[in-house]
Amino acid sequence: MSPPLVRLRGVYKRFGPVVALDGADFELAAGEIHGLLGENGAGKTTLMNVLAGLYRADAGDLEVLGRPVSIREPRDAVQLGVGMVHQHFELVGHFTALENVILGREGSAWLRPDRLRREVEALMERVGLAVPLDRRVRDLPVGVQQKVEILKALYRGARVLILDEPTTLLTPQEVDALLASLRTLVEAGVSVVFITHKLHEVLRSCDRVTVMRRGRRVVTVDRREADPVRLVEWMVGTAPPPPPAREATRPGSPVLELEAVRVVDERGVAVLDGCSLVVREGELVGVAGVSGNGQQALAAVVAGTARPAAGVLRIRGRPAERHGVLDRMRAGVLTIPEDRLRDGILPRMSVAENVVLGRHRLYFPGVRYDPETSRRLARHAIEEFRIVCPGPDAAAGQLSGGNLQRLIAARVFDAAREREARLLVAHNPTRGLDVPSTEFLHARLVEFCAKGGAVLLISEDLDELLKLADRIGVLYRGRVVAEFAREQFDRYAIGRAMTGGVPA
Amino acid sequence: ARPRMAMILPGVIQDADFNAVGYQALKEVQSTTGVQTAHSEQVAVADAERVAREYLGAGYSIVAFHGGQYLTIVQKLAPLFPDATFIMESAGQIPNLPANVWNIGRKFYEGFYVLGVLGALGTRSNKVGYIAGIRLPDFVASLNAVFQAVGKYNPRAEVLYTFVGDQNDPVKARQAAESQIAAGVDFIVISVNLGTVGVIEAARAARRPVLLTTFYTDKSSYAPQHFTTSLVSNFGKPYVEVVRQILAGRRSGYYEMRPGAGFGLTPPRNVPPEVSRRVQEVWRAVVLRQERIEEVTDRIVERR
Amino acid sequence: MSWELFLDPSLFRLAVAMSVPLVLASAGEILMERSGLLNVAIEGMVTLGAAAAFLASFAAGSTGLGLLAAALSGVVVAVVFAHYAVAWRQEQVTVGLTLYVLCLGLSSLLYRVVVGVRLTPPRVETLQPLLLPGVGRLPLVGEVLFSQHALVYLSAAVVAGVHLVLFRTSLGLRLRAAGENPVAADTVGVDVFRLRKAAAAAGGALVGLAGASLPFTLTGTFTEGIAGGRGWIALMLVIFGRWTPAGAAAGALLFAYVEALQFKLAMVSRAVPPQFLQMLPYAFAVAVLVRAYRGARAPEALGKPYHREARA
Amino acid sequence: MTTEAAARGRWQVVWPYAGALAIALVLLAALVAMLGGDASQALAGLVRASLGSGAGLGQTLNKTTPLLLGSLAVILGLRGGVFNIGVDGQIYAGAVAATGAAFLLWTAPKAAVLPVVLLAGLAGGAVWGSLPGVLRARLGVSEIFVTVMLNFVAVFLVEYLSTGPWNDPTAGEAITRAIPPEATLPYLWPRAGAHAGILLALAAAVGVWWLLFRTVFGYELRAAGDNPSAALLGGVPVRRAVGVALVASGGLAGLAGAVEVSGFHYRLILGLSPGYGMMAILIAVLSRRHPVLAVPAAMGFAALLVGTDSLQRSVGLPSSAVFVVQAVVLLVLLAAEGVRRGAP
Ligand SMILES: Nc1ncnc2c1ncn2[C@@H]1O[C@H](COP(=O)(O)OP(=O)(O)OP(=O)(O)O)[C@@H](O)[C@H]1O
Ligand SMILES: Nc1ncnc2c1ncn2[C@@H]1O[C@H](COP(=O)(O)OP(=O)(O)OP(=O)(O)O)[C@@H](O)[C@H]1O
Ligand SMILES: [Mg+2]
Ligand SMILES: [Mg+2]
Repeated sequence: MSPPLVRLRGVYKRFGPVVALDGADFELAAGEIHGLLGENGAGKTTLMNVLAGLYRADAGDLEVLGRPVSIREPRDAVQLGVGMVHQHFELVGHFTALENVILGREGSAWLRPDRLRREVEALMERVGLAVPLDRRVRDLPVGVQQKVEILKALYRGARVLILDEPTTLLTPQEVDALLASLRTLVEAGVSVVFITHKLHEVLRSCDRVTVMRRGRRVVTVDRREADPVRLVEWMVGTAPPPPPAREATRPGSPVLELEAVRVVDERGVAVLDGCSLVVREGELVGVAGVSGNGQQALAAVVAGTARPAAGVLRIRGRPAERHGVLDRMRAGVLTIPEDRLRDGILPRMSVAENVVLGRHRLYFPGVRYDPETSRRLARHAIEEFRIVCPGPDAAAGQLSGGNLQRLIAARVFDAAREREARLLVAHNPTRGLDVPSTEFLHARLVEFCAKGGAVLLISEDLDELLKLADRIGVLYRGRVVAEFAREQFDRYAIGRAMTGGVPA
Repeated sequence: ARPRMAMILPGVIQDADFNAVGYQALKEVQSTTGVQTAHSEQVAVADAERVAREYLGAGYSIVAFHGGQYLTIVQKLAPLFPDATFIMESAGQIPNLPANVWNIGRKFYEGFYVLGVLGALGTRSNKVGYIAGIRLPDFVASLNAVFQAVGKYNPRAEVLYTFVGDQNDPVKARQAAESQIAAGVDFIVISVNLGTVGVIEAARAARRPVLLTTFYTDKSSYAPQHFTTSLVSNFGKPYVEVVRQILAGRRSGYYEMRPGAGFGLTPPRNVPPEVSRRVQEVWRAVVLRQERIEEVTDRIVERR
Repeated sequence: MSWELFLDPSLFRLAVAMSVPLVLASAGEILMERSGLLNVAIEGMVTLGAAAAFLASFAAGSTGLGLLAAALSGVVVAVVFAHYAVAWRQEQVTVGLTLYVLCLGLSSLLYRVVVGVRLTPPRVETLQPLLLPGVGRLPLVGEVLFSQHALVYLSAAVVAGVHLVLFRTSLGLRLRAAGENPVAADTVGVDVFRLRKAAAAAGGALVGLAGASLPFTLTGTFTEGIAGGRGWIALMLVIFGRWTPAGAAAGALLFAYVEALQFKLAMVSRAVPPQFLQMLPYAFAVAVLVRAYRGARAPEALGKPYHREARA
Repeated sequence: MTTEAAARGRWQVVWPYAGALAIALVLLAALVAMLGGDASQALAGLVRASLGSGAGLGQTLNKTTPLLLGSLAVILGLRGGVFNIGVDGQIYAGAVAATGAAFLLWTAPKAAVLPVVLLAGLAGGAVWGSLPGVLRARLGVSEIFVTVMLNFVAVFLVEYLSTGPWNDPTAGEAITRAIPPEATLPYLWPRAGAHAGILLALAAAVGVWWLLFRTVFGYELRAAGDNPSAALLGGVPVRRAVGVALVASGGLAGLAGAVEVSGFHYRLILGLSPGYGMMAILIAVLSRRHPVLAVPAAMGFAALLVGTDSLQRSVGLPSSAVFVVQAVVLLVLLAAEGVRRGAP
């Protein structure tokens, strides 16, 4: 048997105390699409980053076509023909698509845009991917940005293309198109590593599958030997717990009402435009949509960090357009931000100081701030929410992603108990979380609704919405273009709405 | 024991300027009176009190401050150290000084009057420039004296002046000089210290000949074609006199430094001989107080 | 006061000459900032460049060596800065301020060590105006633009050169990518670390030359505080020019014009105390900056250390 | 964490400081030797001048006062996420306001004069900090640049006042008339010339510590400085907090100016702040932005300043050498920290 195209053996990598890879093995055969599965934190991305030269392994061997190689830098990987499309894309937003594709492989000291354009156009034709080369990347839809990323890798002559969760940001139609084009690439001689959480995608498109768990390979199997039940078992060890039963709710009075709300960002673009939405007591309303269709603005306008330029926004029946974050908090609005590192955490301050953020005025109504009170609350939160950390005085920035999210959850749900919070805005609350953490958070959301709270769940994970929501609104170009009640839930109908095809 | 004397100077002693002449004075005191001397240069006002205390603690009985900015320190320390004698400089006689303080008053304006006369007679464009740094009373008085001189000796001539805001910034001084030269000035009375080099460069780069005067030391070697004269300051004269008096037991007093008593004029160059002769006549008249010069320190009085 | 005062050709001539240190320093800073390095030490580097230029030419008697020494001093400081910022990922403003203080101290210390204690401050020959053949004698334009000293022409060439490198070469593309999104650059094999250090070195050389222009074109000597805030102004001009050398150069001319105007005004407006006129350029700079900030977009990774294994 | 690990952690913090100090001393000795002096004698003189004699210690305390207040001002800004490089200008603004108040208050009851003068200094500095504060809070304009520009403006303002309306004509320098005796700070240690300003500065250090770590405002300020967008979502009025940080920072620096006037110079004077603002930044970084640690750091810098000033006389070390030594100390510390962080 000929040696595999790429072989990774006994790769070991730790980040401070976290062992991300614990002797992981992986083989990629030439001309295959190889699915890489594993729950959050299993080490999929880390392993591929090692192959792509972005991370340096602490131990382990790399072989390409049977020959040992050393990849110390991304440059080495590029030279060996390894290209990686990262989960959150690594594009220069202010460069054009062309500039992004040719970056690092311009061919001459003086830029020769015309010649480079011809080369890239030829490549696009060959692999059947077309993007507008002169547009700024940040103005392109994510699906197109992804194509730019793939072109980038291919332009560098990648024989190995690693795609890290390429489908999370795409509509079902775009996913179909991507999977189809992967086949074309394989025929053109490229081998593909395909990281995903979605079993049906793996079963549909991959030749072989590797499942990882806790930094090691569990198994590599042929597609024919895999079925959903066994895959999940390999991934989590046991069968997944059943989803929480959502009782049919009797919605109460409206908590959040948006009528034709318009929000304009700093560039003058209307990111929300005529958005209308109602969330009632005891109701969990999901917002689906391809990211970049106004989700951030929606979260911001409800949380109070953005002001509507037009329209009506009522909270518990009272107009709240002019209100800031603090007023919203007083009215019982809670937020789980999309980007926890950017919007949720004070990294250099302690866990205790992070736990009280947002509630500090409640606990400390006067002038004095009492660190002992914060520590007490933090110890309580650490215990109840099983936050893994050295203690209340540890800097929050040292915590792992899941623990950060638990910290934020502790902050939010604890406050809910104490103040009878009315509305929770959660934006991608489980992104990057492992299964237990996700289940934990889902249970909390359900519990919150059961107590009469209203939840606005903005999520890019359609499965999550289908599982939890009473209603799903689809956000497209800054407005809710369609709403589905639970009994109308249909993956493809919702997906069509997400791409602008409003159902009849 | 022989008394020992220390001097505190605001800048470096090799500045060929205000601090250099202070240091020379100290050397002269040592060589003529035999008093042992020491000095501290580049002492910021914020450090001067400590430096003075160190000298006093080390047994120095005469402490001199080269400059008026140390006034507070003298007023503070003199009563605390009644056995020591302090010397300080100022623009004029300071009232109510403690009984162990000698005061040297510097009357620059009388000298600048003569520089103004040279400007009035030496300019061909009938535009005399005056470049100063900080708008100190000394320099205001000197500018007023230049106005008086030009008004009297060449009523058709005009005086253009600039305060650049810093005595030691040659870049700013050069910019000011360029502006003046562009406005037609061909004779500049310099009243900045290190800024002088900037004025020299402007004069060199000028398309028409530009004449310069300076003060404190003779700087004609810097730019032999441009310098005419310098109002040289010999602080040795007042300092030696004051130290002699202290040695004789007079612990306080006032010495006025003026043309003939500390200030001298180098023979004007680069001007017609009759101009040079005339200016030296005026100088002698000023020394003998035969020329009426008004001292105005608080405002600029322009007259034609 | 008449309009002629504001349009006096001598004013423009002086403004062009005085803009040289600003143009060179801001062009250098642009190179660094485009690569993602925010170097606030440039006021100190300009001072050190002035000292190095003066001392080298004083000791060796050659203006060329002086320019070389100034550029070299800028390179050394900038590379030290880059090492702290890139390899050790220290907060760039902190490192910049520390180096700023170091440069100020080092400048006077070197002066003292080399020149020693002497009675007259030594001077070096300044560059004399160089009439460009043909255009030099043109009325007005000739006087304002084409009969200046060599560094004026050099700084014009630097502006054009930096512009070309940044926007017309693959090196420039990579450099800008490093400043916008270092991960993106790194993953395609661009050596972000080396590129940032190289940008720092090249920019540092220009900042050093900016310092050299002070003794070589204006004063013929080195004095403490010779930079007089020009480094800080250059930092502002980078924003004003939206991180383009030509834009910053336009701002430099404007600032130098206001600076020169201040001295003109000082000769005619007797009523205003001179100190208030002296505040003018700085107040003007703040006012201009406030305007320039609207819609200005800094390189996205400016001032942020790049760490490959840091979680995004 | 085990106690053993805690102890190791503490040593890891301490050794770079010890190393930096050692390097500073070696550097100083080398400079002295280069200038032809006797290094050991010079270093002994340094210690004697700064700490080993009454007058030296007194003056070290006097120097500590503006450095400590200035570094507290920087720390307050840094904790709120802003770089206040305008401490020098704010010191001058505070000195102007204090001097003005002292001149205007000649009819006031004597006991009220000093407090009002000090408060005026605080207010003057705060006003000077408010322009960058407002520009930063409202328009997002970089405070680094605005504060530096205002340093220049402040110096010209002082020059105007000290040579113009408030000038003392007899001195012939850029100094104002003396303030009345009741506006002056009492001596703490008359023989050594140490004034009571150091007590104010120490109180300010404790006050800043209390403000930062024991008040809700301080909590919000630190949150805003640590991560503005998270703080904003947590209900912290970030822009206001950051603006207020600059104003308060200016106020502390202004107090330093007032103390220099009423405790040391008894007048407004050009050159009142020989670069205290820059040293304050270095001290703030050295003390890891902690107001209590700023006390020993400021004191150490003051001793170094006073001590090296004596070297100027004994071996001709120029005053600028102090800057070099201080900056090198900091660079060594930053390098030690950087090396520990390891490779990219
Ligand atoms: N740069 C980093 N710094 C610190 N820890 C990291 C870093 N990258 C990954 N980790 C940790 O390493 C472990 C493996 O993470 P990795 O991202 O490889 O998981 P994954 O399988 O890709 O998960 P997901 O499905 O969420 O993308 C996790 O515990 C993660 O927190
Ligand atoms: N010297 C001290 N005296 C009293 N309390 C202190 C002292 N030092 C630290 N603390 C306490 O420790 C807590 C954290 O302070 P610390 O100085 O460690 O700040 P930090 O947030 O860790 O700063 P950094 O950003 O440098 O990590 C504060 O709540 C404070 O009350
Ligand atoms: Mg991953
Ligand atoms: Mg902490």
